[in-house]
Amino acid sequence: MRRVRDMMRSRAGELLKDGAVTRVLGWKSGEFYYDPTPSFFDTEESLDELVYNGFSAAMLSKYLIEATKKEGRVLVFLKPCDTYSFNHLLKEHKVDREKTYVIGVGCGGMLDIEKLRALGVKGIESMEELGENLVIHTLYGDKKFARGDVLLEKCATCKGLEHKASDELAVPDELWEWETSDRFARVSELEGMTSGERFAFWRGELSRCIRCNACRNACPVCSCNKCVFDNPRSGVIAKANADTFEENMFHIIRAFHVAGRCTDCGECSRVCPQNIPLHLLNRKFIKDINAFYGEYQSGESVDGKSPLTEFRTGDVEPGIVHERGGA
Amino acid sequence: MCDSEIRSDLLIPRLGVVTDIRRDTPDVKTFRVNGPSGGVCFSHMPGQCAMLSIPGVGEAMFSITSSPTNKEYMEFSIKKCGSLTEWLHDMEVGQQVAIRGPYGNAFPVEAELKGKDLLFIAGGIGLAPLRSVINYVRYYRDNYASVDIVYGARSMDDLVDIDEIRNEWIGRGDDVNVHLTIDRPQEGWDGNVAFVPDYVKSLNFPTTKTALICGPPIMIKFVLKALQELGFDKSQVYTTLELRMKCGIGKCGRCNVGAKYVCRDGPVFRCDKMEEMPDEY
Amino acid sequence: MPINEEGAAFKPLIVAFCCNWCSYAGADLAGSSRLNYPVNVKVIRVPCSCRVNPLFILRAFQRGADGVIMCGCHPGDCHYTSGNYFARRRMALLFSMLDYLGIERGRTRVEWVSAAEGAKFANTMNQFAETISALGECRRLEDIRCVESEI
Amino acid sequence: MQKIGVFVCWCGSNIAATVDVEAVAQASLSEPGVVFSTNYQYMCSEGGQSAIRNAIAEHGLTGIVVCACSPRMHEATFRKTAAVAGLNPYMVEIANIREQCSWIHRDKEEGTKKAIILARAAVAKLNRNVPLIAGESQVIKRALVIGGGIAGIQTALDVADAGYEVDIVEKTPTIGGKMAMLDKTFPTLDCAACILTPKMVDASAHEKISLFTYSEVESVSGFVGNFTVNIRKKARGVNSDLCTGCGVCIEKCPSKKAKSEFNQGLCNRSAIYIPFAQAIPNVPVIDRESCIKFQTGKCGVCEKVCTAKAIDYAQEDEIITRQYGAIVLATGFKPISLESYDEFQYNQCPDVITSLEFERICNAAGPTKGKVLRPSDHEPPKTVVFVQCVGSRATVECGKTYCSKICCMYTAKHAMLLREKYPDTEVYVFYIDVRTPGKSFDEFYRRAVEEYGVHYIKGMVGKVAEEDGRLIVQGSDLIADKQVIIEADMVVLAAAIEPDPTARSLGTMFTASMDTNDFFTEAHPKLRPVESPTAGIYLSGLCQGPKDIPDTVAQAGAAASKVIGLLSKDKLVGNPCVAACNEPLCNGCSTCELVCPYGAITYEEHLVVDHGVRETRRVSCVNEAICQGCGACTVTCPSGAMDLKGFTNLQIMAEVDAICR
Amino acid sequence: MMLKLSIEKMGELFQRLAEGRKLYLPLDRGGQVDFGPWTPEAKVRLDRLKTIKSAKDFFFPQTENIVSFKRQGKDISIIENRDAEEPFVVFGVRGCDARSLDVLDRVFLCDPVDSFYKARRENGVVVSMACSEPEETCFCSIFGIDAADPQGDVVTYIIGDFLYWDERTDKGRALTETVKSLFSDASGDSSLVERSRGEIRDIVSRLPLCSLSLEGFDGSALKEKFGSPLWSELSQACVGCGTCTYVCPTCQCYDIQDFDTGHGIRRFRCWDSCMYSDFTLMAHGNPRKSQVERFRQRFMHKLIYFPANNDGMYSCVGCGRCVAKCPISMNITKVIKALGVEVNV
Repeated sequence: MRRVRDMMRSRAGELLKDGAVTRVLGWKSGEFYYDPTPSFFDTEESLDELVYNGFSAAMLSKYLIEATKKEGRVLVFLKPCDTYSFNHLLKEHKVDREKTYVIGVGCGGMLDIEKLRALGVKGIESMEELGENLVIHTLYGDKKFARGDVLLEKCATCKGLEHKASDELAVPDELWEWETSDRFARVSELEGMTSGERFAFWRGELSRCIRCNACRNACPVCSCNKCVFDNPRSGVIAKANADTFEENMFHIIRAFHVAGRCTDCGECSRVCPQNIPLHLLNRKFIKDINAFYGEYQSGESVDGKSPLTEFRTGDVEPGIVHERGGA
Repeated sequence: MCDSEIRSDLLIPRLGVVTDIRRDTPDVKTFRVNGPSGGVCFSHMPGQCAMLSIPGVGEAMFSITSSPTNKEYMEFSIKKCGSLTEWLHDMEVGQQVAIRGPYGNAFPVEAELKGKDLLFIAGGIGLAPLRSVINYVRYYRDNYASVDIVYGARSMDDLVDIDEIRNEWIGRGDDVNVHLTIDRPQEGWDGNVAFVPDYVKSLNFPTTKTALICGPPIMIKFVLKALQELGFDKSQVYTTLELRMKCGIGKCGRCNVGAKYVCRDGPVFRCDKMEEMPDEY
Repeated sequence: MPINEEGAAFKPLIVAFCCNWCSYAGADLAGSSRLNYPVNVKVIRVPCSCRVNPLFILRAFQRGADGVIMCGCHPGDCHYTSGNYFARRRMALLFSMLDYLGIERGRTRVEWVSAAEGAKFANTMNQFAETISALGECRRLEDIRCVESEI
Repeated sequence: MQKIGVFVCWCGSNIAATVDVEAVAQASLSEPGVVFSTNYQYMCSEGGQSAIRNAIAEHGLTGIVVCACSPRMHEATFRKTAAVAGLNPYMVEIANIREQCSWIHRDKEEGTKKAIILARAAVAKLNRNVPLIAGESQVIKRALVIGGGIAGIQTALDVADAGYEVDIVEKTPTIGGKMAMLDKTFPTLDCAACILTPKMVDASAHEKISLFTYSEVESVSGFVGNFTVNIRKKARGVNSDLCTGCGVCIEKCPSKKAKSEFNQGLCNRSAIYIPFAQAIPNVPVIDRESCIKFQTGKCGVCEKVCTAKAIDYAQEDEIITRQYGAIVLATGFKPISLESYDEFQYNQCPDVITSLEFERICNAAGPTKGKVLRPSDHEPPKTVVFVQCVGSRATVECGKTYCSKICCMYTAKHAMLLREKYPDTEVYVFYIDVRTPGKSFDEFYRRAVEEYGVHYIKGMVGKVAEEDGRLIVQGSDLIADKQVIIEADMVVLAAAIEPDPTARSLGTMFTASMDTNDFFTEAHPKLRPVESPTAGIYLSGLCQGPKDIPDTVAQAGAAASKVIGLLSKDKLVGNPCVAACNEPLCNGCSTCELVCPYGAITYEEHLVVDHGVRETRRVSCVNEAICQGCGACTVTCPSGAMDLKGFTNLQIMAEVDAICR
Repeated sequence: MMLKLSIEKMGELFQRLAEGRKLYLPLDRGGQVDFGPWTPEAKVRLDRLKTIKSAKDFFFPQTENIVSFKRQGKDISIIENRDAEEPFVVFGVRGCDARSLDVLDRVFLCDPVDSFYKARRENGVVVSMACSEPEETCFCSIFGIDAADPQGDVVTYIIGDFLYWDERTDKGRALTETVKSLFSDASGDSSLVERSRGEIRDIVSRLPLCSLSLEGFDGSALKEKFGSPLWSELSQACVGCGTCTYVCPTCQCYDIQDFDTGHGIRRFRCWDSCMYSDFTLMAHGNPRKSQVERFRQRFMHKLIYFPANNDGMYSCVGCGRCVAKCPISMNITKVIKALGVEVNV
């Protein structure tokens, strides 16, 4: 990752210097190792603060909506999964491709600070990423973890390390590669439960929702100027989950609104302060779409119709839901 | 009088009944509101506001247009601009409304303004809060020195309360001097034509006066400039602010300008005090 | 007037969204053929099945519906040529999601009913009402404020 | 806030027997906005309607709810009633308490309860109604017909005869289309040219018809009644105004190696040519690919010999912009390519030909002057095998799944003509089924078998092979259940037909939807067979599906009558219940555009002012003249910017709430 | 008087505390630890320092009914049906959260008093707990909060195998009376408790954020800080969600909304966030049009406006929840560093 960071800094510096780009969108170092913040850099000197490490998970694609409304060209660093969202935004005319310069950055899998905390890490003083290991120095002693054990959910079930859009790549050869698991495994597991068990599962998860809207605001697909849930004239405005129904409503409708558009970037689950596995809703839609209408992954390309904007005369009937097995 | 009615919290409104509605301009109506058994819903001071609501439609803050000296009813001049105000404009006499207040400070009619030469400057719907003060001042006329009123609107048809202005304020000797103006010439208008700030400047008021301004933000800004050019100090000028409000009691957190809450510390501010506030209104 | 008196046998409240051109006409035909179906089936007329927003369906459950059915023209017969094809995809995905969230899958249904299928409309409603009766009141997707409260 | 009147109809005893109408009227009074309610024996009668009108006037009603029969029955009636009383007709809602209440329930108490709820739902919806005004648009009194075959010609003539201007755009140098290539026509065996050419002449001579041959539609904008079309007139190299059609240039042209398209490549033509003798217009075209002047710069013979000085090498394509009220697609068909049918040796053996080639061979004006001769050696064939369903009703990838409809009949015609001209020629026809469902069709086919002795063999041909100058046809006879081998001199393949390839791009241009085979789809397969789902676009001839000449002409006439119906209107009054975009909410994402079946949605850069914030951005725009109000866009729109007037989200949710209360 | 109880008997204590009142304490729900109502089956997690949300919920819940209405024709009836008031105990409140109630008191108990909050405050007993293992995101000390000796009606410590219980207020004493029989006297262990406090304070002093200085953050710096060009840079990554405000123990902005139940209108209040784009939205404009202004508002409020109005009290208690939870890792400590005195950099 450090190699990637060095490549990023040097290319960004060159491009800023020769005026090819006016701003650079990357991650800025934070207080601790694990808290880089998305940031714009507009001078070569400021690039000293550009970081890229196992905690640069925050996706930058969505920032381009506002960034490309301004004058000048933005250099943006996109991890492989971020390029899907980038393509989606292009497809929906949210981002001006001409005003972007994309450097696809190699990814060694992003790490989950929440997982580390759940494993009892507290009082972090510093961290080191050493190959496939993560060493953490804390007030209460040092701890060592295998990267593979503390990956973000979205990385443990990574869609692949190929960049679906880029002007150039910054991918060194020696990046750590990891074994990924089936991203639909958990969905299948839930499908295998009884209706009552599923209900209990989702109640347990969704009842924790505090309606902070982090999932929505971080989502590259949820880029409405005004969300129906914020609009007093929509008839469904809901600022807080005043009833359990609204917990369900918000998440069902949000998932439905991004159905066929969701790039499965996993940001919704990553940013949820309550650790609600929201990606399991989106993945359910993706899984169903694949099963009903053929394989489709939003963001793989800029072209083509999304499954909910097209149809085939021989499509499955909604009754398929009733016909398939299970309770 | 329902002033005695006990409510467990200030957020809980009481009932009012709309007893009269008159159309002032194409988009402004004045509503007369009584308590359920007549009279006013609560007493207030000039410049204070009340929260009016139609349950299920919305709740919003409006300045009380009627003077505290009027014990028979309260009035609100309301411009149509959102879903609640649209609803209010559509309602008929006899409609009940939920009302709570009074909220905010008032123009310092009993303190600083006493004995002063007063200059009221209003634009459009901005007359609403000033009308309360003007009528209060007219009621206690002896407590104040000269009274000038400059009032302007886009057109003749946009002058709020024109009947009261013509019938009550004008033509009562030297009681109050009313200066009316509209933005553009119009058939049937033989009065002055000018934007309010320009008109104020042309009237060349002496700096002995204390000015009370209310109107659209852009008007306030230029009137203030005009007054300063005439030699007024900001400490001689009062104005009111309007921001999104929900609670009315300085707790819900949205109507602050810097450390001041418009609903609690305002809406009336002396312009020199506003200097100390950040420019976020 | 209370709809379900205390103690009375459970009569499920069913909201049926019907497209104007086929299914609503089918429902009319059921009426003019004097075909009986449960009184608590209430039809909402929409121009096309593609007008049915998932929000409406959730709204019905929020407000106390026990089952929601959407009826449209048979595939290929849509008055607007393709509306029901879009509706079909949307509903397949939505129903699957509701099932996934543990809402009893029998509570939602899509049926294609032509203007000539009055009998099919009535039969469908009878069957659907039976299914819902067996499931009982919808508890998993209700809003307590709307269902239980006085206000 | 509305002032609503509720009118409950007894419908004699139809409603009143099962519903306590008085109770419904009373109960509705407690609903928000309701200021008046009443009941009446027959609301739709003049008495009932006048009660409504009076109540509107007396109580200043802003909307009415009529609890009566289905809105499909009397919604229009009550809208008119409201309009007469000065109320906007869209401030009327119907609660269907007959078909959906009194007629299906027997218990009066239950029926009454349900009627009250249905009335409540209608009131709830009406509380959210706003007056709607239907948009009006002008109709440009001119039609465009794309395609100058028999379908296009017939439509144009019918429309022009009704007094409207018509333009025909034809991509080839002449009108006439495929029919001009035919020899005789079934089942009457009259000569195609004899019946077609007079129509071609009529079309060219008609004062209301303008021909744009050797021209193509470049682009289109607008909507029903108001289309603007750019037509590309390709450069002919000959000035049509000066040319006298004397034909000297053609005669003297030194380049005579180009394949004649009209004769299906069976003979050659010169570089400057007219497709056939009766071509209209009778103005030659220079084929620049084979013209020596254009290829090498040296020649110029035609220019020298033209006394009219009509040759113009410098001529360039010209774009003409015209406006139309209606557009008819008559783009026709072509036989499929037989490239991939190796089993029939079409590419390899010159004597394996298509039916259309056979037409030309039979034709007196064709390459063989009407003598049936083998292409390879110009000898008359002694044995001819016709193969049906080549590519039609196919289950294989390269074929078409549909029946091409015309092949059975023209093959019977070909067989019959052969036997008549050359009685000693043996004629075999391999078929899967013989389909003859047309007037005098089956009789025609039976004559071929019974009178002319054509050998019909039910079965498919598996292979054609050339051996010593003869064609060995291997096939199966399903009735005799055996393999048959026929030594033939000529094999004629009844190739499937498919839409002309230009249809695809036109379909995109006109947002005229197409099926998977690229045939244009009709607005309704049964009830609106000549209209495209896109308003103002009509379908004529084979571009909609396979059909023979009588069907084509009939459909052409039907399309014309629809066009005339449209052009006869001065103004189009739209349906006001159409989609509308709330611009501040619109994201410009394009998803609505993708689901609109009518192409009613476009995107524009607009200045959007939202709560004091001004921004110029991409927003969706609904063309109200095109939108039909299905609502597909409203659900696909995530932000709720797209809503459907008359059936808004809030209206439908209000109904849901009222029903579930 | 200091009491103690073997931690094995904590279950009994909770049982007793829950008698006749609600007992809220940190519970594990799906791996997340948050305050919740105690039941015998509940998985109590006193080891987790930071609950997702603070104890604010019990005094100022995320949604609460204010009043209801019925409308019929032109008539409106107002129905006061506030939620029933019942006594409760919040157990395991850390020093930062305990202090946050002082901040909330300043808002809700100043004139005019918010009766809903007041009732809950009167009905609730706060049993706080000293922190054992402070985390790197903690910075309570810069606000003068002693994690080792929190405020509360009762203060507890877990030292070794014992829970030490120290009543501090009348409310606390009354509560103690109801559970006293479970405890034994621990007045002799005061040096043990003091030693433990010392250990905690030592760790706190070594926390990375505890060196932050608040110098310069007061009402007099209002215009200077407001006008700082740094706000646009600091806010550029903010996604405008409400995570920081909703996990914050001191954020108290609320919205009032009406909900039509079909039988009437419920007016409820719910948490709102100044980070939301519609927070100050009016029909004709918005004084805080972009995220820069909204972001600035939040931190100006916490660090400048609030102290200006409240005798220098900051509207932040350094609990560090926002530091841990912000989706893009922007937080108040980065703001203090950027806008504060040199020493912070």
